[in-house]
Amino acid sequence: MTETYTPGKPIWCAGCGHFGVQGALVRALEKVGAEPHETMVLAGIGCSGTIQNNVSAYGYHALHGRVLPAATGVALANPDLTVVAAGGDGDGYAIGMGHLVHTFKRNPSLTYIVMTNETYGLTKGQRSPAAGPDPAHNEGIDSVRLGLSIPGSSFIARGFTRQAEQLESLTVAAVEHANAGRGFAFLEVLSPCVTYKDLYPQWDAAAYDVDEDPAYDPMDRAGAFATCQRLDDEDRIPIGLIYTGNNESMEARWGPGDRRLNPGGPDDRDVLHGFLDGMAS
Amino acid sequence: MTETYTPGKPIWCAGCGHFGVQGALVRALEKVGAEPHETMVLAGIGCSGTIQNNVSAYGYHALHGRVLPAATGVALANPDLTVVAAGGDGDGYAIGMGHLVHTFKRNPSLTYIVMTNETYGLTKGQRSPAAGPDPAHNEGIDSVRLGLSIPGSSFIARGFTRQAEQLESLTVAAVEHANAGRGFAFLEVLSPCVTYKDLYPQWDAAAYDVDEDPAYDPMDRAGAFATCQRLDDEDRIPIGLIYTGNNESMEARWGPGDRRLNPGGPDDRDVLHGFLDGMAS
Amino acid sequence: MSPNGVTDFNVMVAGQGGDGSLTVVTLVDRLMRRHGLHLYTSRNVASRIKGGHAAALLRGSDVRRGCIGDHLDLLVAFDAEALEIAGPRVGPEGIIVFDSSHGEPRTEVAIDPTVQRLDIPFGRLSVRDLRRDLFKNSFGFGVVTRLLSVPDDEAEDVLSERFNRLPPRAKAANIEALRRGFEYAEEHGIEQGQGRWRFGRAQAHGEHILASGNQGAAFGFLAAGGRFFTGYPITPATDVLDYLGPRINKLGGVVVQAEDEMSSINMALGASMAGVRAMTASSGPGIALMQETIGHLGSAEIPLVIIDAMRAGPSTGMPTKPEQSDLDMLVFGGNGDFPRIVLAPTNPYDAFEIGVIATNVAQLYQGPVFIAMDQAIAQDSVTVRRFDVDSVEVEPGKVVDAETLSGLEEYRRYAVTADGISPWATPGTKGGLSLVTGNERDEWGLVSTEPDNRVEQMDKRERKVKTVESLLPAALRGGDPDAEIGIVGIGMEVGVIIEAVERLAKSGSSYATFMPRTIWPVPDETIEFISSRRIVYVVEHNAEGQLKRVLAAAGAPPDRMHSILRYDGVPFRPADLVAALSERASVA
Amino acid sequence: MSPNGVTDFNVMVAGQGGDGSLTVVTLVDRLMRRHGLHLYTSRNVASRIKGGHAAALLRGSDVRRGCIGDHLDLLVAFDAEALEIAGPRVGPEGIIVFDSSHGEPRTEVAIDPTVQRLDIPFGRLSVRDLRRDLFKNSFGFGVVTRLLSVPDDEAEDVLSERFNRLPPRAKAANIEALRRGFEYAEEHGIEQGQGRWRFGRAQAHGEHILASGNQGAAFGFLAAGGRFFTGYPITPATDVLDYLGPRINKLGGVVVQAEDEMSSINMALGASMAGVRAMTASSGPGIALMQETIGHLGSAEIPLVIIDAMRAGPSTGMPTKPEQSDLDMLVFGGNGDFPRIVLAPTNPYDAFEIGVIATNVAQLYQGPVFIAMDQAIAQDSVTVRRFDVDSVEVEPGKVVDAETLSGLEEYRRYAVTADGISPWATPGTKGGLSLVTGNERDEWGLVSTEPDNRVEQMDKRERKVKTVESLLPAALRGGDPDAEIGIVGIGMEVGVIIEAVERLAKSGSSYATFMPRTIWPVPDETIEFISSRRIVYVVEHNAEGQLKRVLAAAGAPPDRMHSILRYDGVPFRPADLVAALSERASVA
Ligand SMILES: Cc1ncc(C[n+]2csc(CCOP(=O)(O)OP(=O)(O)O)c2C)c(N)n1
Ligand SMILES: Cc1ncc(C[n+]2csc(CCOP(=O)(O)OP(=O)(O)O)c2C)c(N)n1
Ligand code: SF4
Ligand code: SF4
Ligand SMILES: [Mg+2]
Ligand SMILES: [Mg+2]
Repeated sequence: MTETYTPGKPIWCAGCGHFGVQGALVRALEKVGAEPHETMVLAGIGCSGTIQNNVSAYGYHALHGRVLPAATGVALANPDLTVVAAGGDGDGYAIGMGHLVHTFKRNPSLTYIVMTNETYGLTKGQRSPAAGPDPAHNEGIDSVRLGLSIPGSSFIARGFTRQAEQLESLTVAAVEHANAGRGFAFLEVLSPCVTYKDLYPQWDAAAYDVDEDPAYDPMDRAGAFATCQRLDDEDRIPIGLIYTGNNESMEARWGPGDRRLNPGGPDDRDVLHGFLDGMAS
Repeated sequence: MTETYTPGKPIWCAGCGHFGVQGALVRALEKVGAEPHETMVLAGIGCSGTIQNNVSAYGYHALHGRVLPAATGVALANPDLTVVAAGGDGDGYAIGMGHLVHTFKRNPSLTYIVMTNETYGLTKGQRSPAAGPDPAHNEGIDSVRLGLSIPGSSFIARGFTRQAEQLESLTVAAVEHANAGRGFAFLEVLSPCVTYKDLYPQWDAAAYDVDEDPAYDPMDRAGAFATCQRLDDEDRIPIGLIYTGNNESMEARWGPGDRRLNPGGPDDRDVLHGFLDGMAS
Repeated sequence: MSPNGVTDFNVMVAGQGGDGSLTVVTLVDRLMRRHGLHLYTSRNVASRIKGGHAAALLRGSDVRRGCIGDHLDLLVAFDAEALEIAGPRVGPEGIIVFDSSHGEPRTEVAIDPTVQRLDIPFGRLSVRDLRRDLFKNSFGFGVVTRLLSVPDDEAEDVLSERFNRLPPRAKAANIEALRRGFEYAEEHGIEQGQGRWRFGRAQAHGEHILASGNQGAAFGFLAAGGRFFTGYPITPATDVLDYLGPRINKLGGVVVQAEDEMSSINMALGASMAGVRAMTASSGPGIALMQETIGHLGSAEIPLVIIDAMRAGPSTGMPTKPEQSDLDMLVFGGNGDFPRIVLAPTNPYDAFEIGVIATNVAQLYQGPVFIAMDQAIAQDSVTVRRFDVDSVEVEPGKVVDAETLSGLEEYRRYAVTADGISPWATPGTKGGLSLVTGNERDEWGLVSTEPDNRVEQMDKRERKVKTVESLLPAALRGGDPDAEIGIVGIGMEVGVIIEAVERLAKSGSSYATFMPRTIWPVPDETIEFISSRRIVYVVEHNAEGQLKRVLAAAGAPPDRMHSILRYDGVPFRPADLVAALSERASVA
Repeated sequence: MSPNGVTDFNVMVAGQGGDGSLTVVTLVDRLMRRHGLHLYTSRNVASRIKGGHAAALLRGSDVRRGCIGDHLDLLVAFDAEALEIAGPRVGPEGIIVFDSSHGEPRTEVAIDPTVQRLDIPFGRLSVRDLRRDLFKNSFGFGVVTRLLSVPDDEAEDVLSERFNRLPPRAKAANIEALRRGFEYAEEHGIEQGQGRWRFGRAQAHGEHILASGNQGAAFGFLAAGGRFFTGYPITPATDVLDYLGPRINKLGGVVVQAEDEMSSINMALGASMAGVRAMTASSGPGIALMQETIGHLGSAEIPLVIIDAMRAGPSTGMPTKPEQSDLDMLVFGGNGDFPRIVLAPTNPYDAFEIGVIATNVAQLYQGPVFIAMDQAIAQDSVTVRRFDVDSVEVEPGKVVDAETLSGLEEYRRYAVTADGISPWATPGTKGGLSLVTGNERDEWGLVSTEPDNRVEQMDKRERKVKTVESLLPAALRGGDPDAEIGIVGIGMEVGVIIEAVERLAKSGSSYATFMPRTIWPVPDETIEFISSRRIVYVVEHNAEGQLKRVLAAAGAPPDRMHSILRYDGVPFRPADLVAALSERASVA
């Protein structure tokens, strides 16, 4: 075997939620049978943005906030890959917010895992946009409701590192959604930063598992929104599969997703000559 | 009187919806008694982004997509001003999307009028993010539902240039919300581009006026979302006052909004010496 | 022009933007192509949809020209503003056809006394007789063809061809309008076949196409295997999106209109990293927004072609006006030191060739390659040889496949190699797992700040530009190679320099011309050219002399270089340059 | 050092990041300040929260120094990696205190034979006796104070002061740990007051503070009336946000943490346009994202101060390492030609002064002013004179109020004036309605592409930089002004150059030094300095010689300038520069 890089050891603080996210991802990739060389893990910048170093897959460390456009490019370029984008809530909800909304809209078939800890871990503890209200700040952004508000979205879930089994099955469901060509699988994970903002106690109390609620219907967008809103009013946070729907994926709209976009098809030159004929003087 | 610039004549195509937006704005500013010199109109880039040239007020032509951060800076710097940001749907929902979400979140007291025409008028007719689905594209972004999904939002309305009276009263309500220091007043206006995408007929048919619906409650966020969603499923578009609530505004959180942030208060130097004492060696 | 035939003819049609008046130009254009003339066409519009002065310029000439000529021979002015602005540009013995429907200019217009002016109320008559203002164009064309001594039936033929796809009713109305034009000409004493000018016999020029630089570069990208394009609309780069949008899917490729320029370039980056040749295009403001990612491409070693169709800056500037004022940003923008290549086509054919080179070189050296075109090169349409697509080679670069990998003992994405280029396995390839990052890294792709490793990686990246240097396009040269005075210019200056120096040579002044197509890294030949002259005039469209500055930064002797600058949004005409050079010669 | 007292002392404490070991340094720091030494402190950390080699460096000296010295006198190494990395840097007669709790280095470490090594298992003993690893720091401090011949009660005093705010229990435990340190020193034969080193008598140096460049610039901004700051966290610029965050509101100002750098700079722009002095700060990647807006500030004529705390690039690069590789971008980035000013402080006091100048000059000339600091200048803390806030003047610039306006016949926001600066009415001012835009515009602010107007507006904008040029900070000069060899360097190179040239002078080699504080526009004095030497060495922390390139672009003779470069993320020490210069002297 060719020697390539060996997945590294995480550099996170002991107890960091991100370990849990990584564990779930590694197990999920195995479960869905994604071959390492046919998998690409793209990460943002932040503590969370080192996950790609620890997973056996092609890895890419994007610019801060740009992981989704890059992942979209990869997914469109090679639809055979299992494409997993991952990053922090600063990366995804601050500088990356515009891309998040547009990725929901475009619905490319890839998985996006956001490790939310309400803080910027790597830059030492500033507030992230997900951070809740305090005397000097308005309420935080709720990416789940945001995702529900985009008519093109197709898969929205939230896990919690404390609930490892559920997290793993949500990760599996997300990757399967994307790999089935059904579009953008968005998974937010509550992943506490034990160094700057240990939310384990708070989230332990607040988490509400919609998967356990037989009355909850993840195919009902407006119902999902109402539930999220009600829970929020009660200071609770819904976790589980929030929504799944059937919007057409971006690659599907671009035609058969079964080939790599490489040049050299036998007719390429003829097609090019055709273009020139149209410009003839 | 000092001669300053004279508001120019619009350069829009005859029949462009933007005329209607301007008319409503001019009348609304008059109605709320905003003095021209105490008013600032900031615009994006696009056909829509020339409105500031035609209104008697301080005018600013922002960079493409950056009108909201600039307007937030103005509003924080001088809370006495009536601050109106305006722009197109390309400007606001494509390149400006991240800022829109964060302005909803921060809730600064200013008005934002988006002239939605589902197209990029100035660059000659490309699709805007608000454009609805077609065989090659997924559904468009619905900024009203997006606004509802941000927990910090405080005022969301949609007008239609065909309904001039309602548009004017919505504009008045928006400016009053902002001027009362209640936060970010978001007003989307359906403002057709007659040259590249004349949606008058379609929108005439689709508009559904929630103001006329006695059962509709603009204080109920989840209810508003459900109504918008239901109407969308019926290919209808809600117009009117969609939502209004009572989140604290950004300036309010920054303390008394009654002074301009200028240096020279008598104690400034003492305060500075205090900082130095803290660094003393 | 010779009495026997038009050999160099400049015509402008001007009016308010968006009223369709510019279609007259496309008619004259067809006429000239029929007669085998080379064309150079340019538009001059305000950045707004309707209204605002708009003009279309057309030059037909028997030798290929790279710019519009000094004077107009014929001006068709559809309103008073057009007459005010363009009237003074009509040369001796020229003709102005003026649509007098809406009155005279408000100010005195300085028009050459030998110019003849025909006042015809096209607009009014069109509305009166044909019910639509729009028909004034075909009406005007009728007068113009008479002035050009074109037989009426040929004129009708050209018109029919052009309006082929119109409903019969509309087509008939246009022909009716054309005939009204003939009548009106007749009334003004211009008989069929007896106009002021006359075309020569059509000559065979080989296979030609009419293309702009934007189209040339886009086509070159496709020919060299480009299959993924992202863009965000912006003048004057939108053409690339427009050109590729309906075409790339026929080659199995993808075009995405992104939500902004950061998304645009990062999607392209993603596709490229996945092994598909990718490109994006924008203009100054958008390229400015891409700066962080451009450095990232340089750092992480990801190929990408980036078109910058340059408009007048700074900031939003003058979106429809040409300038060469992004050079500094292209060469020096972005944080940190990283390799990049900046190429500058001199005409649409060149844009095609450079599109090919850029796509291949990006792939070969694994980094960003810019194609810098001022708005004139990007948008002016010119008759050029049919692009030689058959001779294009698609360079694979150092991409390694699973088979090759299985024979290797180890694979390091950022292996330090003698040529600075590391073998590259794209995702999906068995045996090539790799880490790609914009942090400094070791050969495996793991983040590292170890000082020695850092230096090795930096040096490796700088080295690889040298490796591909020989593939970068050489400068064009002209004039007298032994002259002690040199002229340097790129893009839109090239056509002007060639023509000006041709004229100056006739009057006994000789200059050596040097027109770089590779801006950065500055090739040795550029430094040598400058170092071996007494004086070098660097002709540029910007205020600070950016090209001169780039050359000085690369070591060209600053005291030999003198700037000839223009930054008012207007191209040089050959006479401008002749004047500027003559003036300097008299001072020197 | 002299036997009577420490006059120049370098100490490093190193271990794993985040385990609190660096607090030892703050203790030694207090000790040295008590004894009147000037301090220079620097941190060397990995860009990660915990783990990774981290070191704190401290230099105490009786004359002010602008860098860390060549060799360490004392190394406190809390683990084997620290010993491996820093051991070789301990100079002759130095001492290493090694925490032997976790074993020996795995590789051979080359340590000077005259260095004494004390192995003490601080960590293990702290856990055993005091239940927490953390106490190893106070433990270590006990040993260190004995080595420095500090009386035990003084050491205890310093410790108490430092831990004043700890709960009594924790404080007592630290004191206990300190005493264990004394005991351990005793066991190793180091009696109280009998250490290797000894401080001299405290001298009065006037009022001093300990500050970094980031703090200096932030304070200067406040002092000059800055009241609006926006930032987005990024190493090494976050300090500015951290410094201003809790302070600006005491002056009625506002700090906003934005969602990204585009928002950050555009909010600041908005506040500035509304008449409030504003600033933003970032590092390379963030400044790259701001490029479009920076050109817009230049075009639309809006004042803004922008701090670039430069880290090693390209791209994400090495976030905690110093570099001077954004100079090209600051000087040449952004689309189009627009005026800008780039200043570069040489120490924290200078940063304060330049913070004041930048804030005033931005207001005066209505455009962007950069404060460029490499990470070392930005973050290293140095004892400097107390900032002279009382002498700061707040320049109003050409802001016009309603009263003035009422006396004017007309008000044009972009009036073409002799000095290039237009009167400016901020929104809210009666009589001053205006249009501000990044399009080219006429004097009234209305979009215009009219060629003559364009040239007037461009020239006006270029002109106004000249108007404020005399207010920009002059270079520092040193060495022998008549020497034919010159040395040029900015930022972190300055302290090193001064010390190196001082030493070289002692050995008979004389150099003239020139340390610019105004980078752009390049002042005449800079060109003159270079032009009047035979050779000029330009010392820089980047790979491509960016400063040299900027100077060449501005007309400095390229053949006289030679680069001395470093880009491995490590600062020069004076000895490095002495060696580099001596080597070149022997070749020259
Ligand atoms: C353009 C840019 N701006 C700022 C930064 C600095 N930066 C690095 S990580 C980070 C935030 C990380 O927060 P988050 O994404 O929540 O990840 P976490 O560390 O919490 O896992 C920031 C702002 C950067 N690298 N690039
Ligand atoms: C950074 C940047 N990218 C692109 C452009 C080009 N541009 C000008 S207007 C516009 C879109 C306008 O669309 P919209 O905001 O919907 O306004 P409309 O013309 O439809 O009123 C674009 C993309 C620009 N000016 N700046
Ligand atoms: S700082 Fe917080 S987010 Fe970062 S590794 Fe430590 S616990 Fe995790
Ligand atoms: S192009 Fe469309 S949006 Fe622009 S002015 Fe014309 S109608 Fe209005
Ligand atoms: Mg986070
Ligand atoms: Mg629009």
